[in-house]
Amino acid sequence: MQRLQPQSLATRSTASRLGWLLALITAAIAIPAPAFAQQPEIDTGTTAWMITSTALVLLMVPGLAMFYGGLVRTRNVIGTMMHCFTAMAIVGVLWAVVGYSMTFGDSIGFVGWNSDFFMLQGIDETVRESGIPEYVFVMFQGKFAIITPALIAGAFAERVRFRGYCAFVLLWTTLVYFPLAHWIWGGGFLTGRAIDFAGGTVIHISAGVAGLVSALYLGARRGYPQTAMHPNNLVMTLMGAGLLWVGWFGFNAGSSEASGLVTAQALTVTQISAAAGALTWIAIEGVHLKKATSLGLVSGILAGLVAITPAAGDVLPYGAIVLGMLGSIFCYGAVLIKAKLGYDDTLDVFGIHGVGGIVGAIGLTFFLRPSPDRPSIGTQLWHQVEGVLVSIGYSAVVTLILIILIEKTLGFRMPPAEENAGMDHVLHGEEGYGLLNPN
Amino acid sequence: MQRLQPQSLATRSTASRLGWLLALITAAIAIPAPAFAQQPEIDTGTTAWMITSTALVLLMVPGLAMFYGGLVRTRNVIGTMMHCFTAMAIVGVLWAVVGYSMTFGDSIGFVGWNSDFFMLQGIDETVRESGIPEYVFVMFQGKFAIITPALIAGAFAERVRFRGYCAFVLLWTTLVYFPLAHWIWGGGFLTGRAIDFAGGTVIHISAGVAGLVSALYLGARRGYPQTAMHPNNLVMTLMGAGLLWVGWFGFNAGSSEASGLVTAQALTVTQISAAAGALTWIAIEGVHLKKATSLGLVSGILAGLVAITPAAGDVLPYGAIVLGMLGSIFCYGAVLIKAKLGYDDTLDVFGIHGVGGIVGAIGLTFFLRPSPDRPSIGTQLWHQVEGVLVSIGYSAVVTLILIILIEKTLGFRMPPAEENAGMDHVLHGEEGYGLLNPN
Amino acid sequence: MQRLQPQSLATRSTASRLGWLLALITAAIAIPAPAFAQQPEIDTGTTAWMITSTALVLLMVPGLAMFYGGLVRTRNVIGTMMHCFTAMAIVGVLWAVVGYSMTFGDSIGFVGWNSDFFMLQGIDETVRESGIPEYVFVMFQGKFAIITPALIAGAFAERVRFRGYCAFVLLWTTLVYFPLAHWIWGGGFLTGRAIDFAGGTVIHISAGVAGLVSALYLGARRGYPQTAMHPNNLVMTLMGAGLLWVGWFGFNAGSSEASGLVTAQALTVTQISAAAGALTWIAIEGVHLKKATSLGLVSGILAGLVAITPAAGDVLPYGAIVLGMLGSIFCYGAVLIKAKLGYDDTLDVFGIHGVGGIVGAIGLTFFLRPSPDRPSIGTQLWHQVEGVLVSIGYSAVVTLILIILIEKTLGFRMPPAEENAGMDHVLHGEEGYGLLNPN
Amino acid sequence: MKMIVAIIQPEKLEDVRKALIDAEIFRLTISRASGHGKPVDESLYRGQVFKPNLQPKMRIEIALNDHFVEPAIQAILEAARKSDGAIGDGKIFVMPMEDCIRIRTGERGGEAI
Amino acid sequence: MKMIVAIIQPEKLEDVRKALIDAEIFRLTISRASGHGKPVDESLYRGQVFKPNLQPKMRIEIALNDHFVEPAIQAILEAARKSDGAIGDGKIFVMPMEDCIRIRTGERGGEAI
Amino acid sequence: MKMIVAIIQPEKLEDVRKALIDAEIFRLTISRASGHGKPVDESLYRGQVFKPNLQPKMRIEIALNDHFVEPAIQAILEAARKSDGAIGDGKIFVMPMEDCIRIRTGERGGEAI
Ligand SMILES: Nc1ncnc2c1ncn2[C@@H]1O[C@H](COP(=O)(O)OP(=O)(O)O)[C@@H](O)[C@H]1O
Ligand SMILES: Nc1ncnc2c1ncn2[C@@H]1O[C@H](COP(=O)(O)OP(=O)(O)O)[C@@H](O)[C@H]1O
Ligand SMILES: Nc1ncnc2c1ncn2[C@@H]1O[C@H](COP(=O)(O)OP(=O)(O)O)[C@@H](O)[C@H]1O
Repeated sequence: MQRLQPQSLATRSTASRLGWLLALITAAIAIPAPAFAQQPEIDTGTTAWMITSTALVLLMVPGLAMFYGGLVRTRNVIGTMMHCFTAMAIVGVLWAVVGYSMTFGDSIGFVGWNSDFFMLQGIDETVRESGIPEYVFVMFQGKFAIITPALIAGAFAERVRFRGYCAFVLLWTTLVYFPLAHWIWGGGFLTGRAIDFAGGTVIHISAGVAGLVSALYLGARRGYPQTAMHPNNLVMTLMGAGLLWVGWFGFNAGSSEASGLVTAQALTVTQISAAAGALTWIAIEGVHLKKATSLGLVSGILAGLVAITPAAGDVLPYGAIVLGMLGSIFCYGAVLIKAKLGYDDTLDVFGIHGVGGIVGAIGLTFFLRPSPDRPSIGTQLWHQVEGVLVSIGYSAVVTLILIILIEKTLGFRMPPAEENAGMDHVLHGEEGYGLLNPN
Repeated sequence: MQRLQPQSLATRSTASRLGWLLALITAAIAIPAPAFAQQPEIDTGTTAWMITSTALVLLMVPGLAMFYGGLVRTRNVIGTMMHCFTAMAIVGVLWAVVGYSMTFGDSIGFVGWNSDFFMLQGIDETVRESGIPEYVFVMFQGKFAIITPALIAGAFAERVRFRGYCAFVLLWTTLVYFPLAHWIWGGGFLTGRAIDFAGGTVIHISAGVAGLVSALYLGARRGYPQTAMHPNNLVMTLMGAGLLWVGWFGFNAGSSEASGLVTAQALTVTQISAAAGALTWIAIEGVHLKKATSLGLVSGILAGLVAITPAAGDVLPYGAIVLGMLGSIFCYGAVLIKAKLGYDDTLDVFGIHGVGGIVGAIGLTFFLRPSPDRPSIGTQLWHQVEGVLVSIGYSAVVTLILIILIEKTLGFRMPPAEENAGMDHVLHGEEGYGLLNPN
Repeated sequence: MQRLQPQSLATRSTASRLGWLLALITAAIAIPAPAFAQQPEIDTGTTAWMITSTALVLLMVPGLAMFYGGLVRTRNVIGTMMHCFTAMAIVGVLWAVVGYSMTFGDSIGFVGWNSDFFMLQGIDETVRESGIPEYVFVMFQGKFAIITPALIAGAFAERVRFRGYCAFVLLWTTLVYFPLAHWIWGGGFLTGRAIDFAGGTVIHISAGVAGLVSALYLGARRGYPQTAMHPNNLVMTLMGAGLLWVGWFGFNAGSSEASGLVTAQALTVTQISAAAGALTWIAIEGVHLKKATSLGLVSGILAGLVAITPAAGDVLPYGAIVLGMLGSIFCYGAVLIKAKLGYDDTLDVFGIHGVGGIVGAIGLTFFLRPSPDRPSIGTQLWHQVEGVLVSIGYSAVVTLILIILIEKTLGFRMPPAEENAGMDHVLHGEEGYGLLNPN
Repeated sequence: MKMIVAIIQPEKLEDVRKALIDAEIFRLTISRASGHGKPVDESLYRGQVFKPNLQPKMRIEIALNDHFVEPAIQAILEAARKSDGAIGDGKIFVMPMEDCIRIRTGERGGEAI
Repeated sequence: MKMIVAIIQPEKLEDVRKALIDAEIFRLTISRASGHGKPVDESLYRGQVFKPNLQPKMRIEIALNDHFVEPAIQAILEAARKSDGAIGDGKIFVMPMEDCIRIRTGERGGEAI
Repeated sequence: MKMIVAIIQPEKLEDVRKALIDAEIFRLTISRASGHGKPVDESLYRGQVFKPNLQPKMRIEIALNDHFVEPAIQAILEAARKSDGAIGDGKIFVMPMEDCIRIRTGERGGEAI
């Protein structure tokens, strides 16, 4: 119930205010108000913020496309951006058809199911406890389901077939994301144990691990690491990072499912942790390399944002500073180690999202806002570790099976000649920057 | 009154809640509450969402500039983006001075007029039924007036003079958009007949048809279709498409003029239709061309978004899937036919907005949310067709007159040598990408 | 108290409605309601809009990075964008640690201080009068502190060291921005005298003057003005301008700290002034140069936005048109004069923000919404001039001291060879557009 | 065999290409370049007129057998010149070439052009 | 001394570079160019297939002492050819060169290559 | 007539241009290129230092009458060399040229340079 706590907390004021008024009035003048008993009233303010959050999280998809797209080689820029946009198309439909039902339906063991949620046909006028139409919650959550596979795509950027990728998105979302989200948020066996405010475990760790596994299985890009592979457009990567930061406000503050105190708390620590992460990364670089890079700065932003994600509703500002710093320190280390180990997680999905997510999910235990009904620090730590391990284990195993399956049937990895020619030309018949040639 | 229905529907809960409370209280303790009779209370939540919507629709202007700008040749990128930004400047002022009055003023036949609305001087503290300050409604609607002529610009991209374009925007908005919007939304003779939730008829069909007419009259770009004219920056087109999708949430969900159920319904079907449109387009391409393109994916997004626009408040999710699919199928066909017919609607304004708008406006009849006070399906279909035909006929005729007028006086089409040299150099004395030359 | 007026004004309706209801009920049935006395209730609608505003103002940071980044030479694009992003990192942390306390703490003379605000440790559950959690106000105001030093960076673009810049941001924000904001908004000696709705004085004038002083002290770029220094990416500048316009809605309308009438008024005049500024600038260019440029159009947008910023809550639409026009006229003149005088305020920080801010701060006196408790026009004019002079004087003196200090210790200006090689290569070891080279 | 390098105005590229095709010269290589010559072109930046030091040009490279050289030059001359000949119209350079190899087949010499 | 200019498919750039290094040719200059030849490549735009007039190519420039010319040509030939030789594979041009100067040291001639 | 091609460090472009103007050489054509030579430059990517295979260079092309060749070479040599001569400083190539045509007027030969 972790996921649901903040909402009830935050909407208490509104709900209780109205409820109290009603109680009073009803008591005083004894007129029955049957309509009010059936369904919560809509809170226009909460609804406004949650729709806005939904739009902000959607903004992360082009943001991520720009962030990732700028980092690959010129010949793969379209293909890489397509990965993000395609996730939006496939999961956009999938979520409405079965995803919401599998994630937030009544638990039927492995996943959830609720026939009212199939095709969203039974919730046309449903209002949630928090005062928002259920549709809004569906759309907000749907954006998370979209962004998660899009994140993974960074790990095997520049070397996979489009067909294979489409199949991967479809299967991975259905078989990894929906169950995991169900277990932790939707009423499954981890709900109410591990704190995962906005998806550190469900989204970042699971995506990071899936990225690592696929990068290992599919192998490095041709020529890696001998040939230096320069970002084609760091400028676009910076723009994308900017949009990601903005969108993350929706991601984290929207996860309160409210427009109140918890929302504000999540907003605040998100901002602070991102800034602290950015500062830390360029400080490390300043010492280590004698130069601060822009890619470092934005990597630090991401590390900070990822680390605070599971914690956003539950830590205080000083905790956000520490988590942001730790996020950057560990992610910096992870990226260096990758270079040592020599595997090719192209855009450091594991190094940033996996590691940052783990740092956040476990680290948050030590910075929790004091609260009477918290379990002991030891218990909480165990719950956190449990959540992390389940996410790592489940994501790793199923991802591996899926990748092997797709590689053996449809084909996932591009053949060498095609990889050399680039995804844009071979897979999409397009060119990212026509401006490079007279036209 | 179609336009006004959703709002009253959506704000019913809030309005009725307060009304009911007041009624009770008043009845019980018999204190008069005269202040409440004068002007509706502000609903901060609805206001929050409507302002946000306004910002989101504004975001569509740079989004469109990027989308269009990326698709033309390098020499015209600035000129094409200028078309969008100039519409923002001209109509931004025009709307405040006379536009709102002509559209939403009391019907004086052809258009509306209300001297209080002239220069917005009499609505400084007015609050609408829906609980939002009238200013917010003015601004939200103003963004629609801005985006419509900007859409048209895609049809004659790469070949018109700036002076002529400025005159066109001014005249077209005044003589086509304001009357049409008045007829369908503002109290004119079509209000309450055709369903046009967020502007399928008023915006997309009228712009699409205007685009078609001007492309036909002004003629093809030099060298079209023999010379292939490559997009200069597909990467930017993808970014723009991302912003358009995000902005469209404001466009459609904001058209509910509420922050409640209808808003959520509009949001949901918008998201689903866009995803379905995208999927459909790349599926067709996969079959037809054996490759899925990124331009196809984003064209599908747009087709889905356009098709759902008139329907957003009135269809169910499964209808959104079907409309998104139909949008893509018909638009794909329209674009192919254009190539056959050989006219040069440069960025397929008619092919996407015109055709998508017609598919949506007519198609929605078959997917309407059941409701007791709907007319029969036949009647509704007739109303829809009527709206579409009026929009097509009126826009076509007046656009043609305007284009001819401008071409004969100020000059609209660029002379051949200038067209070859490109708009950026000739009209604006600028260059889009200084980075191409050592600087 | 100027800053606080709009909020109380705008939330009056909500507050009074509830208060009135409560009073009635309490009177009627005589049940004490002690909980309501302690802390204002959260208004979910206002909170929703203020969080959204915060996100919109944050969007201005990448927007500014794009705007500025596109205008410099290719070799400095990363370094210039880094200036904006680094401000976000440094001030993001600084504000949470001491900034909010120094700005909005109880006045202790020169600045404010409140130990509860240090590290934001004592406001975890505080709700402000306006019905928003204090955290939200903190974050909203923090974005202003971030954007101000980022604006200045345009004046010395293309020629400063990163170390020096980091020190400058840290010191300038602490020693110029926090005190100034405290004096005008936070309870200091100018609070309640000069009208500065959203930061014309505090932000734009102080940044513009700081830019001028540093440009003069640091000297022109090598080769200026003989060598023409072309924008590397006007296309990106246009995108950035689009995001700035959208973000400015948060900047101005959010400064109402409400979601009501004042918010709507600020939104409306912001939109109108931006459009009027844009139109005016291209009209002047059309007459003066016979061509309208895209850089002119977006400069006009900015001039209009800057000019309306101090006035946004207090002028009527016709005033917005006039202020937008004046903004563009004066800024156009200022930019021309700069060229005559020959100093190198690279991106016209003084010409646009300084001059536009002064035009707005003084000009607004003549377009104020009539109101009974306004001082006479003469008195108000004096207050405005006073505010402007304090801002100019204080910013100029302290900036000069800081620049000299940094130049003599860490070094601020890049040495000639490094300047030639470009910031991207020398300071950051990166390249903005890898796509220019085969990769 | 000769190698012709022509520097032309970008806006004349299409005309030149057509003219060359009419002269039965089908193969060429184009790249963007920047010219530094007599500055006459104008560029605008916030209310000021600049004469940029470097102006965008197209660089065309054509390898030709000897008897195609004059037709090529004529074709370019006619197509690339502004109505009345303007500064910035460009230059044609003719250089000797010793060999030419077609990668596809390995053919060499005049055959391979 | 000769100047070799090779126009190749962009996707072959890495292979060609490796082949040249194997032939002990370490220094070269590369730039983007656009080729106009027999159009065979395809490009897609909203449901339509285009044969673009201009196709992206890489232009490699190598200054060589005479006895390196043949090895260089062979290296390029082998590395740049698609499995079975396809239109668009490119060309190699060989031009005479009279002098070469290394800026760093001022050395001239064969030494400086 | 000669054709000089100089490959220089991008950051030296302005100095070289000035030096050439001082030597009364006003016309030249510039393009971006990428050099492959001894890798010494460094580039950073997420905490790692790379020696990029290809480094950005500027390619300057100057057609000259014979007696301008030496002054041009000297001018470039001096302006393009880093204080003490560093790897990557670049090269100058001198090639024979047979003809030059000014498009504007149709003039040919030394006149047209
Ligand atoms: N001698 C030269 N060497 C290299 N490039 C040249 C030379 N002369 C002209 N060009 C190129 O041709 C372009 C156009 O030259 P143009 O101004 O027409 O020459 P002119 O002034 O001799 O008529 C120049 O911008 C430059 O790029
Ligand atoms: N004669 C030529 N002059 C200049 N460039 C040439 C010439 N022939 C070929 N090229 C360049 O080489 C590229 C590939 O040529 P290709 O199509 O392989 O030639 P072919 O058809 O003779 O086999 C062309 O796109 C063009 O850029
Ligand atoms: N023989 C050559 N052929 C083509 N380009 C060359 C040659 N030698 C050098 N260059 C170009 O000049 C650039 C700088 O060369 P540089 O490293 O200074 O040469 P060196 O190591 O001989 O001093 C290289 O990156 C390359 O672009």
